[in-house]
Amino acid sequence: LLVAACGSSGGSGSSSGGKTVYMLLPNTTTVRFTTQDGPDFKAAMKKAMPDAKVVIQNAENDPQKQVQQVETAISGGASAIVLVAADPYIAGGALQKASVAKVPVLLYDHDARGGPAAAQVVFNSLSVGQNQGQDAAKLLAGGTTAKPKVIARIYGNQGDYGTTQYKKGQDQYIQPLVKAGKVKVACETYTPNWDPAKAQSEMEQCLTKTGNKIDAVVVMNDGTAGGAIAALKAQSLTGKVPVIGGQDADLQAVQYILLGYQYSTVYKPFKLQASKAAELTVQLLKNGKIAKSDISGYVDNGFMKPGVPAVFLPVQDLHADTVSTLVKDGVWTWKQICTGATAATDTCKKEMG
Amino acid sequence: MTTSNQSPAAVAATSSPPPVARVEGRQSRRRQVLDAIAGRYRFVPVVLMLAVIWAFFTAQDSAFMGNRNITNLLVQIVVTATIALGIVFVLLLAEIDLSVAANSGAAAALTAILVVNHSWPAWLGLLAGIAAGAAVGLIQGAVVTQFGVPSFVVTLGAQLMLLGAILVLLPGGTGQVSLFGTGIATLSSTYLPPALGWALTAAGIVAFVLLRLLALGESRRRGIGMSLVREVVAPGILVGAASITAVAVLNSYLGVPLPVVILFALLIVFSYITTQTRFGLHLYAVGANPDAARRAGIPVARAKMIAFSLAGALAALGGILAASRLLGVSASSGTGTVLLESIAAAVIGGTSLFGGRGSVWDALLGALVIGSISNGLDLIGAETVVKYVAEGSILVLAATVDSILTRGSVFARATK
Amino acid sequence: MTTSNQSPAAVAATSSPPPVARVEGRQSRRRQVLDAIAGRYRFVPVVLMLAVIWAFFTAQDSAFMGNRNITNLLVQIVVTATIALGIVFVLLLAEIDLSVAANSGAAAALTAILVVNHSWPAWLGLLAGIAAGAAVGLIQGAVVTQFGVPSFVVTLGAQLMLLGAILVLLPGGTGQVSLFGTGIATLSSTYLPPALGWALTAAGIVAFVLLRLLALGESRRRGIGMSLVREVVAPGILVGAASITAVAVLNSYLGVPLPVVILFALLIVFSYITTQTRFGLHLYAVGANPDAARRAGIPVARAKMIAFSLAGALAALGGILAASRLLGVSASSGTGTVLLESIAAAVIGGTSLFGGRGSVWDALLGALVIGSISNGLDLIGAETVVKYVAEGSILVLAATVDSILTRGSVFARATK
Amino acid sequence: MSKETAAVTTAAPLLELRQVVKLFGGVHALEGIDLSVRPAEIVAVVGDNGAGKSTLMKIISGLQPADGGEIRFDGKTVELRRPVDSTALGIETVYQDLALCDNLDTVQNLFLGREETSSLLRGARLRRADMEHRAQETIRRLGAKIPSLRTPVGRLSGGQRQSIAVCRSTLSNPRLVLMDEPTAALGVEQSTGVLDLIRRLRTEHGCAIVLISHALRDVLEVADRIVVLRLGNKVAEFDNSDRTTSSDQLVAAITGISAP
Amino acid sequence: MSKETAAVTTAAPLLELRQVVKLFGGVHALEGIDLSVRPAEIVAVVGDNGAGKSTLMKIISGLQPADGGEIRFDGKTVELRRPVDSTALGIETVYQDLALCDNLDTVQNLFLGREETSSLLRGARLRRADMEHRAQETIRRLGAKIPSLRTPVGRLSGGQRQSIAVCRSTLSNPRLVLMDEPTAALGVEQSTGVLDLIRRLRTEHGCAIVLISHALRDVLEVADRIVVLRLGNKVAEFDNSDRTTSSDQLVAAITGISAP
Ligand SMILES: Nc1ncnc2c1ncn2[C@@H]1O[C@H](COP(=O)(O)OP(=O)(O)OP(=O)(O)O)[C@@H](O)[C@H]1O
Ligand SMILES: Nc1ncnc2c1ncn2[C@@H]1O[C@H](COP(=O)(O)OP(=O)(O)OP(=O)(O)O)[C@@H](O)[C@H]1O
Ligand SMILES: [Mg+2]
Ligand SMILES: [Mg+2]
Repeated sequence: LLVAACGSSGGSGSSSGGKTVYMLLPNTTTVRFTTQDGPDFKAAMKKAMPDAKVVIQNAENDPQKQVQQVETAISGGASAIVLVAADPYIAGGALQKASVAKVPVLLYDHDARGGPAAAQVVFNSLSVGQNQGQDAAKLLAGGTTAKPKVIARIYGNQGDYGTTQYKKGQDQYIQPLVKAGKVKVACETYTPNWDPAKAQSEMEQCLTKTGNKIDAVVVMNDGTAGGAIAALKAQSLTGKVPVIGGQDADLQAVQYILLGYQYSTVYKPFKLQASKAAELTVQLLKNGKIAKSDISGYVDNGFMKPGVPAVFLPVQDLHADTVSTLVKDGVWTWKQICTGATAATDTCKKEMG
Repeated sequence: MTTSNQSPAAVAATSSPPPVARVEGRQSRRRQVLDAIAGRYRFVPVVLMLAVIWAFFTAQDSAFMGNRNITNLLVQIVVTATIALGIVFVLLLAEIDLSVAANSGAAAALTAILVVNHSWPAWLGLLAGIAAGAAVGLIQGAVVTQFGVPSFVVTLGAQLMLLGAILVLLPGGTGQVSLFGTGIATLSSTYLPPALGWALTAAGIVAFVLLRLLALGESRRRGIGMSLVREVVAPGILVGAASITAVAVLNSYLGVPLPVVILFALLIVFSYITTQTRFGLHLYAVGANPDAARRAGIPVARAKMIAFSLAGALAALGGILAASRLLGVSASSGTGTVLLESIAAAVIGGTSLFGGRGSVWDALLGALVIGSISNGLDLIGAETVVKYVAEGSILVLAATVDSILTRGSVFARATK
Repeated sequence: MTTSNQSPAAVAATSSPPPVARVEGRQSRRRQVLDAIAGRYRFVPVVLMLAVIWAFFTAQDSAFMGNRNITNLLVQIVVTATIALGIVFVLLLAEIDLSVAANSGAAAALTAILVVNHSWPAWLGLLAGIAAGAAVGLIQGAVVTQFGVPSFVVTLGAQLMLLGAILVLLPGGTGQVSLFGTGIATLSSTYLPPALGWALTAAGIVAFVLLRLLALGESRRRGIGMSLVREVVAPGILVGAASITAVAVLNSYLGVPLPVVILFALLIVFSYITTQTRFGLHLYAVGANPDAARRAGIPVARAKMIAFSLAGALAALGGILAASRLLGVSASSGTGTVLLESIAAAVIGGTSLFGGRGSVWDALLGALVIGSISNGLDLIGAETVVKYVAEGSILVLAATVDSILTRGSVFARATK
Repeated sequence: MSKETAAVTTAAPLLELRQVVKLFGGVHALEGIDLSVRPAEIVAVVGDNGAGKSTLMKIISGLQPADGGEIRFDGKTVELRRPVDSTALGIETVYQDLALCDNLDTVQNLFLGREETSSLLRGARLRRADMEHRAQETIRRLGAKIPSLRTPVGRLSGGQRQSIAVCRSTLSNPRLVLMDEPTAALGVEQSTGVLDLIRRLRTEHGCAIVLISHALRDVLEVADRIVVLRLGNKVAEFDNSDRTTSSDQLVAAITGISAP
Repeated sequence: MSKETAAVTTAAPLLELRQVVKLFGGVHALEGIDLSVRPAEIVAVVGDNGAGKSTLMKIISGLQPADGGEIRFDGKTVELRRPVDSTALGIETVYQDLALCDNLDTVQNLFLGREETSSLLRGARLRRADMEHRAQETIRRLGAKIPSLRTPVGRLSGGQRQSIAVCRSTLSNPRLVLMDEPTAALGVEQSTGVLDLIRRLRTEHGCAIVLISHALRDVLEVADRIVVLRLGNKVAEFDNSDRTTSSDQLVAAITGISAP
């Protein structure tokens, strides 16, 4: 019944007059894609081009499934594809498929290596890492060679494109400090599948090993940050040992930031990204290409020269004093944020009256 | 009580009274049909299910039955079907292989590195990958048979180790290998010219009919009556019609894709081996009763090791085909849903998890069911939740139908 | 040939000549020891393996054996052990449950939403979650028993549907629920006061010894000779020493963590049920030979449904404990390695995949093995590859030891 | 109760089968069988291989429900769809393929499904010692040779397993015992033990017995009535209460070669 | 070859067991058994339940290797560790628990492990028609009642299955056939068929037979020599070439009650 309802809403793209745009999401575990980007993009398209139909697919973390979805999009009569690569490293097949079928692809957020794309709307992954690194450098500035700051680094899934980029960005700021002897890395570990529960036990082990002598934790996203904070909580270290370097502005992370447990999260204004993507999609549908003026740079994807024409959007590094941005942008409401223990924070008291 | 206490003389044999005869006639016909469906004609309900799925999606979106989408569908299922084919072998022997997905990823990584970083010719890299997959399967088979360790555990452990191997294999800095422009990539972008497609089809049909005729002749010479229509004509028409339709559809788009040709070649070869040769028969014997097989002098351990090697080799081939489609390998190769889907395909197709029952064609049919659902749901733009629920329930439904059909037949599980 | 062709008179019974007697003596002692290890003392090799693992990691980093890390370890394994406990029940019945992880995620999501968004009291939310998990298990058990569908398929399908359910359950906008500061969170942050810990331990040991004495008394009254030392004194000392040591270690850090108390309470209750009651005996009978059990009037279907419900309820409890530890639920709850780890724990602990052999304590032992490896590798900061390979090989190794030990015993698989 | 019925030998039938039919695909295993067993009566069912004897027994024991016909027990029509249905009526069965749980020991197998337990208040514990004691008694009386009551039965010899299956059927004071070739794997002494047991069951407990056997000598010795099946049909029935039926008569009826 | 050996009845032993020992945990199943079988000789092994008969047979068939002692075949010491080892020597076995593949049909079970195939060049195909033809012949000669050769044997009755197992053992022109209670589940006619078969195997093919059975009448009728086991020991051996051994003698030796 559900299927029928979904399928009949727009009819087949190839036969009806309106154009169909497929948005292909990578997984269901990175909450923002299903809860924010998908609906936001759909809404933005509705505004920009009411007769266009948007179909959203999710590859459930399987690149193989994503190629299949590209193929299906093509036979379903897609006029454009907005692709969030399930695995940026092996998105080539999907891109080639679309290019052979002459369906323009707009890359969304994730890079996609190994094939042609019309454009990319992106928050630079490297700059996410750089932001996280900067935060860390700022907090760790007090370290000296005599009394270096001791940190734990919890990476993402080993072998992921993102993990590699974030690490590169973070290292640009952290490595010099390490070299100078001002910062000591006590533990570093990859977290299989970004599993928060794994991050938690990794953190517990690090605390055990060092006897709680940790000055800061540097992570790569909000999920693993949550795991680390749960481990710190058990040692009553929350608030004393800052967790630096989340990203995605997950609801729980925002709450932790207000509670003072998490230092920062890199916020990528999803709404902005979605509306920019919608804007470019409309250009693609109408003109088949994107205006030069919109392009602000290129992303090297190992295939296109000089790279995928890109619209770089600024990421924002959010701290306790700037989380209101999220409310302004409509990501979360204060009502959503100020639940449970968070309700008792000063910010919440002020906002909720 | 009617016939009791009579003299020691025999009572005349009872001729069954009318009401009983009626019951018999009705019941026995129904039972015979059920028996046939549980046995030789096990594919019928799966094909029916497939027909329902296709009809449903075609009604939703006519593009589903387009030449192009059919071509897509066939190409999409090749990887699952190839890996499921290997799974059928291990399931036939009442074993399981949970390492196939990781094995496919590792083999693809190996092939990619040999071809891209070490400049091996594509065919050699392909062979090396398949050989590596077979070797991994063989080792697992050896542990299973020599120490009697449950294959569930061995292959689960091997899966973890192979995931580690993928990380080791992939070049340190980048964690990926691109296959764009290599010979491996052409594997999945090649389509047969229409004429060649037709020629292969014709050859296949003729060979099929000849084989059937041969068997019929032998039986009749030995005085064993067999029906020409049931043994030769009907199957010949069925197989002929199905393959001619399929090739016509494919040819009207881009031609028969090379991966599809590979899959069918494998299916035909393994179908011959499992149904016509001694080794094939032994697989069924070992799967049903390894003890009896061993007493009959069948090398049980060898059969199992061969099955695991085949599963490994086919997983490797599947992985390489997947990489060829994705134009690269990375740490996510060998993860994802391919493991569960290929096992599910074999089971939905009709292969029993308890050994001794199944056919290599089950891999194809099951992969078609799963692939069609996934393809169709994508096409109509169903939500993720709908997909999860649809795939989960079709799986359970298919297995329920199977077990209701085979219930009470020798193919049923010992008991419920 | 020496005694052949004699007269039809009987030849005197041969008294076994000396050399044979020697062979017998040696062989039969070895065999008896092996038999004991395969049966009653199956836990011995697992405990030895655990000792080796602990020795290894302690040599690497002395913090491994610290009070704090032991506490960590015990808390870390609670989730796996709880879920594995449910798995033991389904494995005992020769079934499998692949839906436990997804079920745990769904139950945790339900509890979190009831407690956080609907302001239910924590205990009610907890009960609701467990009840939901049990209901899901019951439904699966019903499909398995009523239609005879292999549990592998049913639970695989259920897993997919439950993953869908998690997506539906989690509130649309946020996709996650924070449990920070709720009653659920306190579940995992509570430690018993030392005195209470000691009191419970003492009660447990006394109950254990009394039960054993009771059984001994009954037997002796019936004229069945049983050894006081072997049946009461030795086990009593063993159990007493182990639990006193453990509590002493935990108390010297923060006390006995509440989740650990819950786990042991469950283990003790289920241990009693499986070994002392009729229902428990029936589980073993059904697992070994469902047909014989059915003929003996045992409600096979009911036993299976109860086992699946237990697995579901325990999975739910495990999931809620995990969420309590992690302080939240999200779409990644119920994915990850928990499924494979809990099945692996049961198997490593010594529960057979083929039914009829195992003990609830296997869940604890197996989870300890897996947890110790993971804990130790994290502690020494091993790389991902090392973790994969170590976990994979320990799994295979443990199962190999098991099958070598049980080979030739009635507990072995029919054949290899 | 059993004492009473033991006295009444000419009473109404305990078990009555009317026109019972069983089909397996194309095979008509039973084509309309009538059979009646009176209380404390020993009825033997004989016939060639594949005649349908085991099928008949499985229908009465509820293992394979009939496809047609009627079954009456104690004069009432009964539905026997599962083994518990017949156990509830006091029907016990020794199956041709035994069906023991190899991982359980002799005591556990003997009492399987009817274990003795302490009251719920006292922990619902299995009364192992009591059961072991009773098991020893029963086995001793049958003269079976079981090395140890605590060995899993998977380790016992074919005959030892069969002895256990036979013992099992007598434990619950049954009203009717079905035995499918209970002595096939037994030694001389043990076979005699089973025949004695059958007589004792009848005389001491007033239990009726349906005995399936190929050992015609044994059959002629113990059976009050002998029913002959051939290819799913009842072809003859002999009153053997005076033990005068001859082996040749029986063989002729079984094989159908010489007319009776 | 078989024709030749058939003539030489006083030849050297075909099979010799010396001090064969088998232990199962604490149970001493066999405590040093000597046995010899000459070509074309029918040797019966009898004994109580649990005496060790099946164990002895499984040692000779290679299913459960001995723990001590020596086995000689054709005068040469042999290692029998797996069933193929004994099959390779021309030893065929009918096991007490039959061991058939329920999913395969009669023909497939009969020829299992020794299927006839066409040459590799011609596709290595199973010669189904030939095998079916031979199967029909063999079954007809034994007088077994199998409804259809194409039904999976899982559907056959106990006796039908036993007939198949017996047929199977004769197909490959064996030199020695071991039969563990081959008539336990058989009807009168089929039992006679098997006894005839045993005699024919000996006279027509010069095949030696080791027969385990509790049916002492049958044993006395066909066996040339009778070996008695008791609790894992050989307690007596009777020369029965003139068929004069009495049933009472045998029972006494088996039970060990009255001194011989
Ligand atoms: N696998 C085993 N493990 C332990 N003990 C065994 C095993 N197999 C047989 N035994 C024991 O060895 C002894 C001899 O068994 P065997 O099967 O040889 O007896 P048998 O003479 O064939 O008896 P039957 O006439 O009942 O078939 C028995 O006491 C039995 O319990
Ligand atoms: N499950 C089944 N499926 C199909 N046919 C069956 C099944 N069970 C029994 N039969 C057939 O029914 C007929 C009667 O079988 P049954 O087992 O009742 O014979 P029986 O008289 O007990 O023979 P035996 O003396 O050999 O034990 C046989 O021809 C057999 O092949
Ligand atoms: Mg029978
Ligand atoms: Mg025996």
